[in-house]
Amino acid sequence: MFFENIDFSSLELPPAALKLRDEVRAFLRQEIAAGSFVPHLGHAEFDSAFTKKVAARGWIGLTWPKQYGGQERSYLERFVMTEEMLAVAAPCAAHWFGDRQTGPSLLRYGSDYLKDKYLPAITRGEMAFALGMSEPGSGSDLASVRTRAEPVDGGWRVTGQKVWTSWAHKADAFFVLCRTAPLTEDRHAGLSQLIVEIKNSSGVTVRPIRFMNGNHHFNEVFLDNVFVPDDHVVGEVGQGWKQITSELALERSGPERFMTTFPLLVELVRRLAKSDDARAQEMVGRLTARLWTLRRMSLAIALALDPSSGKQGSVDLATEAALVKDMGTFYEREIIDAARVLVTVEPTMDAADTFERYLAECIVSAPVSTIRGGTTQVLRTLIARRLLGSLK
Amino acid sequence: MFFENIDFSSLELPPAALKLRDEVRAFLRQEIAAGSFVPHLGHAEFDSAFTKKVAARGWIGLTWPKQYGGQERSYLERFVMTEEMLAVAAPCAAHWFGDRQTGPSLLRYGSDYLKDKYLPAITRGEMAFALGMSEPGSGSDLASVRTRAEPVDGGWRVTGQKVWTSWAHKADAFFVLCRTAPLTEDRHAGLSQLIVEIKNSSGVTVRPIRFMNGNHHFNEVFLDNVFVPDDHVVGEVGQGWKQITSELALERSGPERFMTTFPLLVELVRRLAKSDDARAQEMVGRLTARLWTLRRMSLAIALALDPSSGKQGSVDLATEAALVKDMGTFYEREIIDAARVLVTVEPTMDAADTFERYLAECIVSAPVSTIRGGTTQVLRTLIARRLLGSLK
Amino acid sequence: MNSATEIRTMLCDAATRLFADHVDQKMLAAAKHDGWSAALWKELEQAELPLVGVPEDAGGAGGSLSDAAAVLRISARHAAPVPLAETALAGWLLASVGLKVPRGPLTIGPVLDEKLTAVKDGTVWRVSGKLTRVPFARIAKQLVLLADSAQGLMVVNIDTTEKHAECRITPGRNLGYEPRDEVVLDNVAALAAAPAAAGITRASLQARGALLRAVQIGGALEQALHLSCEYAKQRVQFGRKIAQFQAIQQELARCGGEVAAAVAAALSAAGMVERLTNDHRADAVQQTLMAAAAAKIRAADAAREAVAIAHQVHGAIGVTDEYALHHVTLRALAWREEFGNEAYWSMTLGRAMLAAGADAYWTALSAA
Amino acid sequence: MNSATEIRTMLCDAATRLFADHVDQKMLAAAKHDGWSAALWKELEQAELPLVGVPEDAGGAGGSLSDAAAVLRISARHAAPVPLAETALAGWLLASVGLKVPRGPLTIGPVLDEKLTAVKDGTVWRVSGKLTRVPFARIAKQLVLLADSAQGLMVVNIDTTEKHAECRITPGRNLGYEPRDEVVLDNVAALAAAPAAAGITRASLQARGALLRAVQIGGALEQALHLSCEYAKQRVQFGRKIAQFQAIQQELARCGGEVAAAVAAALSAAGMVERLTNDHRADAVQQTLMAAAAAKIRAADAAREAVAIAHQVHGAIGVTDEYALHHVTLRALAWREEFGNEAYWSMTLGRAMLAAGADAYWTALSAA
Repeated sequence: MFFENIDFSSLELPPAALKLRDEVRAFLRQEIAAGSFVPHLGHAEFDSAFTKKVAARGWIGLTWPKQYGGQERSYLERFVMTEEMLAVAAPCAAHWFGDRQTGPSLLRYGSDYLKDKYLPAITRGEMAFALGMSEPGSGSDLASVRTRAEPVDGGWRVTGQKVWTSWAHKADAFFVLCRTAPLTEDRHAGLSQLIVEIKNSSGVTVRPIRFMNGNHHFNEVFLDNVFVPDDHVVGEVGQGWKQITSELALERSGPERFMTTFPLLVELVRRLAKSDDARAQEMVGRLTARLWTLRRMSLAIALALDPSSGKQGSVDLATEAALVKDMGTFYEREIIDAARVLVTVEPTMDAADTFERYLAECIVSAPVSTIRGGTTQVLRTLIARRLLGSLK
Repeated sequence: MFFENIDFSSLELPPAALKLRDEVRAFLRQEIAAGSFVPHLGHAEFDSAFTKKVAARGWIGLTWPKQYGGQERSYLERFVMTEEMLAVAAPCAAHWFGDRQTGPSLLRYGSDYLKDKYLPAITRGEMAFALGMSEPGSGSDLASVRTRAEPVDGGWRVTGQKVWTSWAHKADAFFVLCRTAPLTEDRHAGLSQLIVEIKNSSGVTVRPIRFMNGNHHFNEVFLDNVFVPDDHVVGEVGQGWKQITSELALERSGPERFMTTFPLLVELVRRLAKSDDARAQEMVGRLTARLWTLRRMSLAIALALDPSSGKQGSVDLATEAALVKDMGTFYEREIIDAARVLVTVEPTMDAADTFERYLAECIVSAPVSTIRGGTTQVLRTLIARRLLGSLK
Repeated sequence: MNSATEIRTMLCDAATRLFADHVDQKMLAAAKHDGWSAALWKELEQAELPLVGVPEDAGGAGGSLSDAAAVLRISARHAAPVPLAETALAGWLLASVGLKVPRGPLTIGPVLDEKLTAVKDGTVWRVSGKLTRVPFARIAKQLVLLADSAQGLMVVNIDTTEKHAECRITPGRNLGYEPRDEVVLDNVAALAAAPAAAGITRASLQARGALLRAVQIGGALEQALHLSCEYAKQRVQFGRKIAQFQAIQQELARCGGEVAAAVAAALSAAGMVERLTNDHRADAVQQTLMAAAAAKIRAADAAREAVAIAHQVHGAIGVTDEYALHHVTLRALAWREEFGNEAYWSMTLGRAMLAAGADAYWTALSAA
Repeated sequence: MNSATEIRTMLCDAATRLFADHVDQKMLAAAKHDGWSAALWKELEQAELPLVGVPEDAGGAGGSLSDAAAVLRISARHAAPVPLAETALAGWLLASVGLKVPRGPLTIGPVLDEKLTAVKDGTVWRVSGKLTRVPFARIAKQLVLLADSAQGLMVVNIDTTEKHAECRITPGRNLGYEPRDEVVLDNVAALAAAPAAAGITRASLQARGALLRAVQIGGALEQALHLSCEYAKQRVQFGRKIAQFQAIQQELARCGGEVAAAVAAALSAAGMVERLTNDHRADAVQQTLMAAAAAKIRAADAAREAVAIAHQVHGAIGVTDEYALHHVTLRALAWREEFGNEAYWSMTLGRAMLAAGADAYWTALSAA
């Protein structure tokens, strides 16, 4: 019914991935010991210096072709890299979108020009990308975007407004989903993806949307008649919908879907270590079992997506990815609930104690997790479609 | 938003109810000590001897007018009676439907003839009623019933099939919801309620529908050209829909909606009493708090429904009743989950230990609770309508 | 309708009008930095709302604990940035020992498992100790405290308007931006002191605090539900109002149930605690514990579910600092933890019920 | 595709055909009284399915634990009334000490925290003790047991076909109508006995039993989900197929997630346990514990949710003894409790993870 043709019993990380894990772990241990970053939960931090160090080790674009600065390593290695970074809440925002979304999109749909221009810059940690998908009122319904690109000589003039654009105030460029043709019956037609260089284009204004705790990571981005040359269209004009939906599906199942509150679990274990509270034992056991399971499912998808698995393209795991994301979101909350209930504290954002601070950060940012990457409702509708087939 | 005009702060049981509680408790203690019944959870047992004893004390039709054998006591006294019976899983099926549904319906809609004929018989514990609502394929959609009543000289000829009729094989009569006029655009028009005397009518066949554990309480009832005299129509011909929906609403919020697994909780407390398991303390505290709250809500509805409250008719608590039912159903399951997790046993239906037997009975009958009295989906749609108003 | 009900209704109408007229987004934004709104407090005092529930002979406005709860529920709907609950608790403590309840914002302590000592020094009592997470300490005119002394537990009050060096307040806050301060007292002279009355203990302060936080959670969640329904009715996605999606309806219905339960538990508990307030028999103590615990447990559980649903329905807009939702949701989440969270109260209540035993279980539950 | 995968695929196809051809409602109804289906067992033996996973040199059909799990999953989808899991466990115990695995249904013990003793009496070993809840004891041809002796833990097998007076079996059953019998042994002569091999302990029997029950739960839930989807697609209410209601879709999606997780956990764990089966280092032991515990915990949690949803979607029809659903749901619910329920395994796993400490937590979780 789900995971057809996936052999869970033989799911193992190859030696190369285990070796990489040791390297990444050693690197992170060293960075933490040196105090190069203070982990914060809830929203990945933007830290160009950290990104440069990661890039220097060849760890951005890990699966990409060598000609673009990649390492041609497996998806399982990328999986390991991702989970190691998440396990310590490393500040990856400056390369996250480039590594996870921009890069793969360009490799799949981008022209040689775009690949040459951007991929090496991303792998060197020199260019940070952001995503311009949501608009005021669009929410889960991305097909309703109203940002317009009008054809002009040599390119397009783009006008509109994007919202919830994480780190647009620090990013160098962003992918803009927009209408390149008027709205017709087929709402999904006439959408395209363009690359707008935020810092180098005139007509781009970035304004903060403050999070409810005052933090600034979201932005509104206003595009006022911004010129985008033809060669900055990603893939074919009018094929934007197809491009983003395939990206969305693939990006739903990674460890980032169930590990953003993981460091809180580790601190919880630290707090509870000496407790003989039966509740603590049961809860830690349960949380471990659920995480273990989510991780196996996520790993299975990563493995099947890997070109070397021989399964890429032969299995469609978009629904399974949605399952992992849906369950992962709830799992992240279970950690928060367990922590609250097992350790009686009044958590605060400025607590000196790491556990208490993590707990506060997780509580305050929890509402975001059901928004990011598709709401519960949308994910479940997708899953139900697989189960029930067409109902007409 | 909910419970407008209800003053929870002054919710108290009057002295008469407290006195009645003592009497009922003493009676039940005595019956249990004498071994007159063995409590079973999951489906109330049919025990005519027990019903006669209850009737002898004047405890059936407690709120009804004295002229029909009632006691003209308050709804809060009825509330207390109900919860005391549920607290020990007393075998009330032989008077339950007569007391809770047939009687109130007749008092509201029945002719003097029907009231005289049936109400005193019910209060004496001499006649047991069943409910003929569901039909094959009707489920939550009661308006879809297809049992037909054709007008004939002096009455109606009824043909059709009812299902899930609890205890029809022991009951004397049942309310039959049927079509007295052909189906039109308005699906709710043309429905009527008739009383069919199961044992005295020709053309009635009762066949068991065995529950998955082999027990027999559900039945199919086939009606083949059964003659029902005109004076056995309840209320007006064609008004059946209005009658049953008002009944449904009122019958949703009683203690039977959240107390059917309560005796398991008591046995759980007995098992855990000497445990210093922190899980046990937390779970019992939580279950107590939730039950305490449900009971206050249920009590508030009972009080508002009481004629003496001066609120009857002035407040519509149908949505609140649905809320209590919806939350009550989940609460009943929480007890089962807690019992399973806190006491490691393999429960069996024939266990000598009461806790283990109750647990098995509750697990096996749990699926029925979301079916009885409106499914979760239907209840929530009703609640949402109150919250969101008309969306047109 | 009886006259107490009529008075309650008038009180609620007045409170609703006052909060609606004076609390707005600008005030709430400013209170994030200032810790409260002095202007709003002035309005409340003019309407005598902070003294509702405090006996008239103690300088209060009279009325019951349930009247105070009714006002508090409304204030929480508006996320009113004022120490109403704290002033009510302080007034209760002061009145219980026959001390006058002054005007102005008050607060209480300790709220955690901390101890103060009071020592008699001639005619004055001097108080020492360290308290953390004291609500609105830096704003309160008086701290009303429970302190241990050679004569047993004392109710003492301390003036914080004249800044003695011996009373150091370090500001902190909860997740809802309300002041939760550290207070270090080093032999501070009390304005007054009196041996705690029967039934006044650290535990009863905590229980009453938990009860009032439950009331506040109820009010905050009502507002979260209201905002969610309004949003769902106007927000369009995939060509339809999101209120028309059955999935959204089912979630809102679940949210409605949680909110109704929180409110029912908190208000019921307020009534019961009040009725039993001077009854110190074991049964009454158990009923009081059950009521306060049930209210806090149920409200805290409801906060988890209802806040999650409210934010889910709202999507991204709900988490921005410009939109109203977070004022009530963050407060509700913070209030869960204060005066004991649901785990604390569940364990306390569970221990008591287990100790009483299976045969007493139903008797206790059905006693009122 | 590698050849192991191809063999697994063929095996699954054969098993699916066999169960589909032979298991029907009539067989399941009869098995409620008979405890099993001897006819089905005969078919399975002909296809050599009960010996999958048992090494060929022990008389088995070869193949891995994962192959056995694959067959078991399919048998559970059909609620096949045969002791396949028990025979696999017995075969594993016998093979581990080099004893031949006979044809015929087998079972194992103890499954609870009970102890047997084995005493050498000349050349024979005699076994005594009382066991409860032994699966299919009254049907099994041999009981394969772990018993304590002066030489340590022994694997012993007992012939139950010739009814010795010293071996009394009292029938019982679980919620799914499967035999769970009491066995009282009073100096019963064992057919054979051998000191338990390294890694064979009561704990490892329980872990492997839990793992196989998790696999069975996974299969049973797959069928419950399948029946629910089929039912939702044909059942009409309020003028529409209930599958068209978004509320039903959302519940079925949630059910799907639970089922997928149960299956993923169980099959992953089977592979991992097999890979580590002869590795007795502390790390490997921890990984094995984690795998078996995770499988049982996740499957049991899934059973609770998925069974509730399946029955809710079905409504009244689902709880009748004529409809197929209850054969899988009652079994899934009963299997949750066997070889340790989710609370037992959570506490066991939790204790181990807490003892290892925070700094080892991620290392352990990410080891494989």
